Amino acid sequence: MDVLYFAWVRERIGQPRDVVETQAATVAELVEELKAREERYEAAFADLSALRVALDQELADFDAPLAGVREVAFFPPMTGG
Amino acid sequence: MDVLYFAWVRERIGQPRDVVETQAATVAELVEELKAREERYEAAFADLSALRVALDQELADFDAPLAGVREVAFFPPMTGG
Amino acid sequence: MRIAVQSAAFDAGAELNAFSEGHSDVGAVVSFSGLVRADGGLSRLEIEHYPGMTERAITKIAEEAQGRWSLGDVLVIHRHGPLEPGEAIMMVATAAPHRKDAFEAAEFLMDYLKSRAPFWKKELGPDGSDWVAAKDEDEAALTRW
Amino acid sequence: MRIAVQSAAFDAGAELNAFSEGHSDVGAVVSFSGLVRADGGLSRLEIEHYPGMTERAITKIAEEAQGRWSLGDVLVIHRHGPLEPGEAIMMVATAAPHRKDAFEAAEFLMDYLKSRAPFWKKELGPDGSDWVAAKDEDEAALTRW
Repeated sequence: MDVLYFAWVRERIGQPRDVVETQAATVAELVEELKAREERYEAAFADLSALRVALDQELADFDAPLAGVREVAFFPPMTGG
Repeated sequence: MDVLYFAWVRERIGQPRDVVETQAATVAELVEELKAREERYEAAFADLSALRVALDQELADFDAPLAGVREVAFFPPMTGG
Repeated sequence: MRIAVQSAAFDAGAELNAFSEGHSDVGAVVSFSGLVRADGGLSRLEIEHYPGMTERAITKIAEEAQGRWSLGDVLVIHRHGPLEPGEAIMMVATAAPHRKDAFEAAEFLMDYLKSRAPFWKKELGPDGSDWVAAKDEDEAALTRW
Repeated sequence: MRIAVQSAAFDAGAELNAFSEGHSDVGAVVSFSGLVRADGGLSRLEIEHYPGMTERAITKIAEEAQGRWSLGDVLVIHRHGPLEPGEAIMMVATAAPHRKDAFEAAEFLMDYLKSRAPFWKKELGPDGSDWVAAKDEDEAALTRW
């Protein structure tokens, strides 16, 4: 599964993507696995209310299931326009 | 006093303006004087709800006083934009 | 604030660029252009106006908008005389620090220009010519403000 | 419908004219341009985006607008990468038979692009750089629709 990071999430983690093998059933479970990896991941995911997630390029919730998902992206609230 | 006509009011009356000497106290009184002139004026002023009036280039009501007014204009509701 | 009442055609895109370039302290620019529709067999539009009152009425409307919203600038161009299908009849543009102000002020300007600036449209088509009737909805739009 | 996500600068006026000329069956064209403000000592803006999702999200928003309002056409251009003060970040344009539809659809597009299209702005100024924080009012603006 591809895990992508954008904006300050990317900067805190220090790289734009990971390729992850996971049995996590939901986004929230994936986040717990990532936080356990290293301190920089824990820092990036410290406050989930400041983050958004997309599954296969569609916005989703943190309790959304990961079954069949190929690309997960984490990023701060958008500021386009 | 200059009396100006625009759009179909001008077309019905057949001219863009009159110079009028009047003792009319209000717009409504002036309208009565004009209607008494000729049939084309009566036709133009038949339905006051379809007309608007400006006094010295400011929109006004038909019961507005004419004291001090130099230019009266009659026209249909505006359709700009 | 620039207000132009003119018979000459204008280039809406060039006007938009000139308006935007003059205001780099604002973040939001909204424009509205009204075009002569080419449908319904319309062959020409003629716009009559009330010289003198026109500029005065538009200035008053633009000043009202500047009082109600936080605006960097306002542009109003309105043509009179004969117009061909596809041509721009008029445009308004607003520049503001915030998009909500720019949008609302532009809509306000349009609603007031429609019903309170002394312009009258006459349509010339295959069946002759006729003055465009004012729409109840245009008068009703003013109650919003 | 035209959607462009690009790093290259664009000419908002030329885009507006091209968009208007292609739709002479409509009477109303509304445009919004977002500009990099030149105030506050800002020296540059950098916009990051999520390639692939960006086009998908904007297309979805534009289709939603076309379903809600009677529109002749929709244009969305959004840049990414480095931008200088005064440059246009993005523009939307809507063409419609009636001005109310054109205005509302343009505002809807802007409100959704702000908070639902995957762009992130970073400001570079005299004190370094920082990501622009999302505003509560931008999220709140969505509840209108």
